[in-house]
Amino acid sequence: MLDAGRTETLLEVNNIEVIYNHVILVLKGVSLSVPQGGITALLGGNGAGKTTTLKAISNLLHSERGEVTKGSIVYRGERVQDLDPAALVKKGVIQVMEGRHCFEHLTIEENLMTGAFTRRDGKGAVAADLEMVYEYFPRLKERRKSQAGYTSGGEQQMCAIGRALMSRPETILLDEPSMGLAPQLVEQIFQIVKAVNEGEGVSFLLAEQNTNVALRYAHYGYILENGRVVMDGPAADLRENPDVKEFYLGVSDEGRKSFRDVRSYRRRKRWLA
Amino acid sequence: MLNEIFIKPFVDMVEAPDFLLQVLWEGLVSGILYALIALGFVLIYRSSRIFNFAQGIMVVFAALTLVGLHAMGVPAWICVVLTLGVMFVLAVTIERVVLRPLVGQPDIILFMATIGITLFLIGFGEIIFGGENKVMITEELGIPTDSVLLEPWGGLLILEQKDITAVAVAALLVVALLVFLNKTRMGRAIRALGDDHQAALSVGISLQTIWVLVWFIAGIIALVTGIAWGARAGVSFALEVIAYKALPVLMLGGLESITGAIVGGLMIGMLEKLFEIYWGQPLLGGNTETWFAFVLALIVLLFRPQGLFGERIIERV
Amino acid sequence: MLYRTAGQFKTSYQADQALFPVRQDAVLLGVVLLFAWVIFPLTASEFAFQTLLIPILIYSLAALGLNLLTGYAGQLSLGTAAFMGVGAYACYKLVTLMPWLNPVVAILFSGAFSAGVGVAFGIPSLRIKGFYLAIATLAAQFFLVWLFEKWGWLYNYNASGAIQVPNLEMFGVYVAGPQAASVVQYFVVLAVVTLLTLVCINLTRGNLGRSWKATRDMDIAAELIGINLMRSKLTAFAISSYMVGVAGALFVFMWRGAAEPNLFDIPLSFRILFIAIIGGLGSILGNYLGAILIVGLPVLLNTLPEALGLPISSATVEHLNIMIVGSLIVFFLIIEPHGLARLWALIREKLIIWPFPH
Amino acid sequence: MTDTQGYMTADGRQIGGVLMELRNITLRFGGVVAIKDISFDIREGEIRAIIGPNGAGKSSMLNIISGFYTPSEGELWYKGAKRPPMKPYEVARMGVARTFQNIALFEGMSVLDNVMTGRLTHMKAGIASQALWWGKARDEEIANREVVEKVIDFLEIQAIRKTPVGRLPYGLKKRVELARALAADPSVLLLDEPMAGMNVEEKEDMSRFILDVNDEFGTTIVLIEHDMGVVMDLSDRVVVMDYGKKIGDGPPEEVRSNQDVIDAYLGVAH
Amino acid sequence: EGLYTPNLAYRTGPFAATGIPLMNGQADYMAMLNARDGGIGGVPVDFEECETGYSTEKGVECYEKTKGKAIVTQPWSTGITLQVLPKTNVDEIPILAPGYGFSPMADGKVFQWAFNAPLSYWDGASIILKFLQDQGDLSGKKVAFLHLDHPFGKEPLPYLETKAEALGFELLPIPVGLKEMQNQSAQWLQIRRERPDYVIMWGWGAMNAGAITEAVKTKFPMENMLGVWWSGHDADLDIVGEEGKGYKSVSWSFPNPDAPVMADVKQHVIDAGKSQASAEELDGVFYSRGLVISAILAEGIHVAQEHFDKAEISPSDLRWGLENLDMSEARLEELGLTGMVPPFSTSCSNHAGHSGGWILEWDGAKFVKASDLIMPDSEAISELEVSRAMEYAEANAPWPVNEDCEM
Ligand SMILES: Nc1ncnc2c1ncn2[C@@H]1O[C@H](COP(=O)(O)OP(=O)(O)OP(=O)(O)O)[C@@H](O)[C@H]1O
Ligand SMILES: Nc1ncnc2c1ncn2[C@@H]1O[C@H](COP(=O)(O)OP(=O)(O)OP(=O)(O)O)[C@@H](O)[C@H]1O
Ligand SMILES: [Mg+2]
Ligand SMILES: [Mg+2]
Repeated sequence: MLDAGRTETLLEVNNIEVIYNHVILVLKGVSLSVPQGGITALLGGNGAGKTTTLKAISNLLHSERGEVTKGSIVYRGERVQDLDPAALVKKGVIQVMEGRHCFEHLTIEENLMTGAFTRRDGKGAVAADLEMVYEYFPRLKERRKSQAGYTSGGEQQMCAIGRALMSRPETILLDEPSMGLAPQLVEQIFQIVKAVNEGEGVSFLLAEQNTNVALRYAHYGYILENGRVVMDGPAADLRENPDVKEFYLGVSDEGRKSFRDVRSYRRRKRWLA
Repeated sequence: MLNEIFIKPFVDMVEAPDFLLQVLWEGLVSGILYALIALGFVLIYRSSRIFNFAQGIMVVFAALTLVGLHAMGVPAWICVVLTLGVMFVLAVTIERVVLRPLVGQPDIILFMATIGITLFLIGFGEIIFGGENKVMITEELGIPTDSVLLEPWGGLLILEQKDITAVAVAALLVVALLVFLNKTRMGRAIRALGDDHQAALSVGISLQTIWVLVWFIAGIIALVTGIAWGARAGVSFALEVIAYKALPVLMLGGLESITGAIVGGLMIGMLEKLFEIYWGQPLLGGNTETWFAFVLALIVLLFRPQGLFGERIIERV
Repeated sequence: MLYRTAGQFKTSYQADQALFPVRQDAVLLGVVLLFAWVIFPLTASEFAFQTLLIPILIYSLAALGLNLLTGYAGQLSLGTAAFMGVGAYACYKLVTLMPWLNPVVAILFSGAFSAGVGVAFGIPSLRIKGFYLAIATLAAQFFLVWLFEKWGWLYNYNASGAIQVPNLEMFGVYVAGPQAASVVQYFVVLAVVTLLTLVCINLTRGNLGRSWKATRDMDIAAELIGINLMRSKLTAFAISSYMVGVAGALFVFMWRGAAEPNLFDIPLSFRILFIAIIGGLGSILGNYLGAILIVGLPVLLNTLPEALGLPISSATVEHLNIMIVGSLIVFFLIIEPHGLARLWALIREKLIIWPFPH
Repeated sequence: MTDTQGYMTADGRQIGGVLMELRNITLRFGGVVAIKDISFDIREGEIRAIIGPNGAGKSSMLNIISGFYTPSEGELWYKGAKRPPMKPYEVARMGVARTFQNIALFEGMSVLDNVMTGRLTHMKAGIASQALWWGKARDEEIANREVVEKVIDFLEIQAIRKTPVGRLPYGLKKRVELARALAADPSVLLLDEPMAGMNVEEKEDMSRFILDVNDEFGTTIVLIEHDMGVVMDLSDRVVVMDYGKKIGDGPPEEVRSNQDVIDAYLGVAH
Repeated sequence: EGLYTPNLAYRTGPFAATGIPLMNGQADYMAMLNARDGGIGGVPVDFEECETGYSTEKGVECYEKTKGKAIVTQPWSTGITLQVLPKTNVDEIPILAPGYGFSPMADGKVFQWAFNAPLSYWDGASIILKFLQDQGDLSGKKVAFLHLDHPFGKEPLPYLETKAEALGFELLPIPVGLKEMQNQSAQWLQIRRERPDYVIMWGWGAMNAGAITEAVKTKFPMENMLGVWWSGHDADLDIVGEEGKGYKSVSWSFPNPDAPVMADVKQHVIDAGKSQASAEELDGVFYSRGLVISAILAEGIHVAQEHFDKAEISPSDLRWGLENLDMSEARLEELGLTGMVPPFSTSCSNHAGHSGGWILEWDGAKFVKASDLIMPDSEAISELEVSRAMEYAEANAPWPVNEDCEM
């Protein structure tokens, strides 16, 4: 197991502030760092700002009328927040967006091939990687000729991850990979994340709602609330933290509560109103 | 009345087959020219979902630049190269000044922006080139200008060599574009961009490069179109209105489809000419070409809402 | 802290649904109305009436009509001018066939014809969407203009093929035709436009408006939650075309005095689309702001070189004008794609939180 | 299966007779068979879950119920009568409301307006009345607004009433969508993955709303969900689909121990 | 101050090609007067242009903008003329529309404020028909009338229709839409099918070039094609050059490089660098027509100044002046316009003058005169004029007419 202290830091986000549309302040000073070769989880409730953080890193905020107004984002010691997204991909940082975003009218295989757009290492290498992706996701191989728009949610998620892998990234920013996937598939996708992480040495920054799975696979975690990091620590520690247990894992001292019982009680957060 | 509508036109067609052929040929030639403009539209639409209204004025602009340079004494072929240079600069400028700040906006906003570009280019062009009619430098470019006279069934069929050239060039262009879009890395990126440009950005496709490229190709197409049209009717700003003709062609063929642009162009070119000659002029007072294409496209769309060759609209919840 | 909304609480839903829940807005509107109804009529010159006030109002109404369809119901239309034409020709036929008809009634009634035609060309919208739908309205655009040209009955077989507004009286005052005074025409236009604007505001904030907006934002979902898309789209076409048709009748009868078919050709459609988009799709106020900009700008640009004493030939001025209008369209789209109305809303939002950032 | 007798749930709620019955439904898209000969029923007042791996055809099944897809074969019985082919809006008017897997809110409208659209089926004022904002239209507007405000209170989204939904985070959007569906006062509520992308706390909130609706208004609920915890705890009966086929149907405990279901879906026993 | 005679010019838009030389000619003549004589009667002429782009809408705007100070309005398009016509009646400003506008405007009793000297479109149509009759009997012949589908293009139709009946030829109107100006293949296919003996063209702007190239392409005999004076633009024919040989156009103006006025213009305007005109334009038909148009206006001003014995005249003074033009050979000689325009005179009832015109022919490089002066068939025309003018006045009642005019 890796931990943040001993390895080189790949990506560092220092105290960034993000404003949408000139008026909506969403991130109020978020700092985090992603170590090389690790899986770092970014946890938090709805609207906490996970997606915004990832987009700020990959410079995709611009087309949503958002901007980073304070702080800095540093990748391998270099300030990257003014680069365009393509340049960042060339540097090895690629994002898998929330909600999959496959190219509907392209076939699965064409979708995967677009992932290799920035690569210059020849057809052979790309073809080899395509095979590798198919190995990780045999289901995609079956559906390679189908238009992505007509495949199911799970297949689209695989396609999106596969597409990112095709760029031979160093770091993948993965936004809610488990959303809408069947339990078996969630497990499977995280297994693949782990395999890619260990096999190809790719680092992950992973935004997740599904804290349970995320903390099982991640090495380190940050918890974001209302645009601020409220807690961070090694995943194992977080898993044991009573607050995290209560609010994010849904287990309290008495064990897991049935969802049927929610009518009679209500959790109240202790930190931040 | 029924006779006039359903029988007489066909009798006329059969009685003067050479004339019918001439009508079809004229239709074919204008169809090709519509299709050329439509091609420019398709390319840009595919890569950005921008409905580029400025394609028409780009045609005028390219043709005027070519003729204007030649009037300054530059040899014809160098003019072509220089004009391409100008179109490239235009593409870069449009990308920088207009498209980049508008990334991610709704389609209709981008559409409006292209109308803004159109207005700008009209004003700019008139200041630079003046409003006079100009003659296309057809001969100087080595395009044959004679006409071929054929005599089918003892009648007369006039084919102009420059029209034949236009048809050939258009065919070539289409093949090249089809290969480019479907078989190359750039082509795939162009199509991806059209589907979801956030996602395209996220995988490292550079909007800027692709947009410049695409607008430049559209500029090349505009130049070819400008030469072909200009050779027929002279070069002036009045040419701009043919852009409207490209709209039904596009929609009939399907906004994303190169094949659609060609098939749509030919269909519209020939059918509107047939309709005008055999029905419009005798029965409706003529000038039906102003609307026929639109109505035809509308009828086709009622049966195929994405046009003949357009991509199926994916609707899921 | 001009724009303080704090302290203005609503105690009933009715109050919450009032037209202007924020007091400052109501005051502002009052000032605008005062200018429109009292100050302008007293002070404006003939030139101001003819090149600014009257056209701005008429264009606003046309844009408002288009906005109902495109901005609220999400159906792109490039055929506005043709529907204006239907209104104008209908009004012409009405007043020439029935000279006793009150001109304002004739104008309001002529919108009904345009509504009918609008519905007919709106039917394809049930199947065709997005840019493809533009083809239906373009077909209307080109077909109708052709029809205005070819169908002699429409223009009473005038040799020129143009329609000429006769002198029309109402309560002993000429309201249309060459004898009518500009100020009278201004009041007629203002009254009609005010009335119809009020109707549009009501429609868009009510049930129908919500079903339009739902159709616009996501038509499949709209249908799945119980909106009859056919009804929603066709009413949008009908009401939008009605407004546009009335605007067309006003355009010819209260302003231009005559019209040839060409007038209703596509450049006019685009012009109105500009107004609606620059003003802000899905906004009522925007149409006015857009019209002021698009109508006022060329007038300003035309008088500017003269005022500055620049010796530029009128043709160059015209070319520069087109260039500037084109650039400004792009410029405004870039600074605020949702139009002037949104820009105003943003300013308001900033004023509300001013002087505290965020 | 067509009995009118209900049954009693473990926690003591009385479930009524069959409200809706799907008989031998098959759905094809070109060559793809999305649903293959599936039959099941939905009883009045029950919470019926549909689970299955991705691409199994769950959403398609909801789409059939709400009239968006017409089944290639098979029949749908509703309140004891065979339902003829219908437009989705007609189905909605019969009291079927739903939420969507990929949020389908009207992004350009405020939360309040979005929820108000849910009441559209209950508003009858004519165009003239609306245009003048007088008489029926105004009364209706106020009456329905009251209903909507209740729903808003119920779902605890008062604070965002006037916010445009485009700006809301995912979880809140889901809640607004539920509000819109509830505003219609439906007799059947179809929920397509209402808790996707939520953390435990938010899922609990959502669960509470679902249970409350079911309990207080007796609304029948059809629920698609991937979180087994939620499905097992909330639902009365579960249909399991895999590749368009039904592989299980019954109370949660029974389904959970079904080997087919474990193989196809759960992976490990939960 | 000076005499404010604004011109609603169109140097832009689809018709700019034909507009530019005309506007240049007009402006240069006035500039010449200002430079040579210090204006007219000692008062400088303020010949401001207001750009319309041939758009009726812009034209009306220009009219409104200029009418406050203007003593005349020159609308420069039939569409604009039709729209400002009723307004001028109320504003009491004369419209000067030389050789265009609404043909019945020639009836000065009804259209007190409108002038279309030296002749109307109906005169033009009549001259063409007379020329054709000289070539042989028209009865049983087929005459295609290729025209712009626009008020301008339709203007001669009533006259042609009456004459077709009277002379026994078949009239075949072929409209060209504004959008088809550049692509007239359908129209020319129709001409090929119908095989008319003659084609009369009422074209404008880009339509001319389009028609002439199509005619050459379809091998229509050029000598059987005749155009109105606006279809006789040198630049349009340059496109086909030699192949256009034989094409004819009626004209009421003719370039005469040797006329004294040309020398004056050269000296005072061109050489002084005050002109926008290019060198090759100066010898063209349109430039010289522009000069003639301004000369007519200047003469009207001059006559009014003499009559009212004041230099700063009002719009209604100018109206009197324009009603009492006497452009006799002698007067034209005096003005230095020898051979550039036929002699004509106006009166309160005759606002056109019905001057007559020449048929010009393209010789492959320029237009040359192909006929002597041909006079229009005034009888038939005035009959039609009176009836159409009455119709117009009725439709626009109350329409003030000139009760004082006895002629
Ligand atoms: N384009 C935008 N314009 C305005 N506000 C936005 C925009 N995108 C996001 N926001 C706001 O920013 C906040 C953070 O959103 P973000 O999408 O980053 O949250 P998240 O943590 O990813 O939530 P979720 O788990 O629901 O995806 C939310 O309150 C949201 O309303
Ligand atoms: N409109 C359509 N056209 C073609 N195929 C479709 C269409 N809708 C669904 N499908 C196909 O039907 C199958 C079932 O899709 P459906 O969306 O119902 O799955 P699901 O069970 O809801 O999966 P998920 O859990 O991923 O949402 C998929 O293979 C999908 O590709
Ligand atoms: Mg997110
Ligand atoms: Mg689903």
